[in-house]
Amino acid sequence: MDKVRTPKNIFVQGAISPEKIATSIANHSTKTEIGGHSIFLGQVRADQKEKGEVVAIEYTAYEEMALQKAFEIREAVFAKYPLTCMHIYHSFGEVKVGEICLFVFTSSKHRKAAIEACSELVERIKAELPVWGKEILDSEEHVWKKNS
Amino acid sequence: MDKVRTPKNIFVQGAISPEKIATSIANHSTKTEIGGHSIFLGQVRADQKEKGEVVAIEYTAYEEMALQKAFEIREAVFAKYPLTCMHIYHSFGEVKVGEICLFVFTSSKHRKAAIEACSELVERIKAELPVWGKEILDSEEHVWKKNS
Amino acid sequence: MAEKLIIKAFGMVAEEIGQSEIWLDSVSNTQELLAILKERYPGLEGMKFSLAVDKELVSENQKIDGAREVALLPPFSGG
Amino acid sequence: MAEKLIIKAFGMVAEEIGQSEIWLDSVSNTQELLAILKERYPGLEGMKFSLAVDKELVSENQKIDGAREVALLPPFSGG
Repeated sequence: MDKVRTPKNIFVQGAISPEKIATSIANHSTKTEIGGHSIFLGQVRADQKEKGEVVAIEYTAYEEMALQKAFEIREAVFAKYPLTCMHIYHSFGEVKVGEICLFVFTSSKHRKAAIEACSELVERIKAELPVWGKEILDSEEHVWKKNS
Repeated sequence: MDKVRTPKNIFVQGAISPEKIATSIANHSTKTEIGGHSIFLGQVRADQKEKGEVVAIEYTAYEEMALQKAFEIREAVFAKYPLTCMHIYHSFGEVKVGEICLFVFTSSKHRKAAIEACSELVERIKAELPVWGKEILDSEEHVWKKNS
Repeated sequence: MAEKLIIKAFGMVAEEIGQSEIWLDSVSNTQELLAILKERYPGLEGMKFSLAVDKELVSENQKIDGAREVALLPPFSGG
Repeated sequence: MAEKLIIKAFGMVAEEIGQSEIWLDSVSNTQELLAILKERYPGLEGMKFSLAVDKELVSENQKIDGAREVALLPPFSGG
């Protein structure tokens, strides 16, 4: 089952639909060694800023570097946890308030590895991927998103 | 926003479909204070047992006690973490290998609370709910599932 | 006339005793109940299960006066 | 003839300098590059950003000999 993995595209134009998530889950029903899936979804929040309320986030990225970095993170997390599967999708372009902008999905035989790996991936994606969110306000002003 | 919560049904007949999960996610798009969702899914594994391979799990429960206990767990986790939403669904009856038997879904403003609460809920559900899984083997024998 | 007590059995305990409900004449405490059950169903000896009196788990011997049901709960294996 | 170096700007840095790509004549190291950029775009002074030379983040002053691109990266805010 050893295969050489290469960088995959993680970027999705616009919001990530619940249907895409359902399809991704359904695709794992043939992997009968899986006992647990852990999923994290980032959703765009209607935060109140000084100059207005957030209505959307527009994502840009240094795409080549982001894909290379996502690949390194992926390899490191696969090496650390006994996972069956791992999927990462991040929005590119505009995502409206209430829509999904990040989808991280890990699967393993036992729940612990899936849960811990998913949580670690989310932290690393936020800290290490060269991606930027521009928060568009209802006043048509904007502010640059800051990660905490 | 304080409301009195009462025990809800958590049991779903048979497998939990990916479409149900998608609908549940989509239902949160109007809750624009949410920034992160954490989801755990339990999937029935084709484990190899002494007398054959698992083909399905048949779940039974002490239903009234399970719903009361689920309610207590729910209240305790809501009190401990700043969550916007929490949903728990557990299968009842037969779930085939590769299908989903547990769906735990937490949402909060910031990711940390959603992730920690989801993980805690899964542990408590497995340890404290009076639910039993009978693993049906391809030899038509069965073994009683043991949680680790 | 003393009220009858319903004993609910689940999972491998129900399988062992061949039924999921047993009606008993009033029993004074859980220790006495266990003795009655193990005499009637010797297969329960050595089987691991907990008791819940009116849906509350009990750890030590407990009075059953006035209780309506006692459940025999093998180790949980949900999820 | 020395090869040209491409400077790629992102997020609030691109916004500040008004473009996402700048071509420069060969520059010997990142310190020199920063000095050139800050002179040309004074708004960069006091702005927080990192540099990546050929997609590798650099923390200290580093030679740029032979590099093809340097990226100006404000704090990441994906997710």
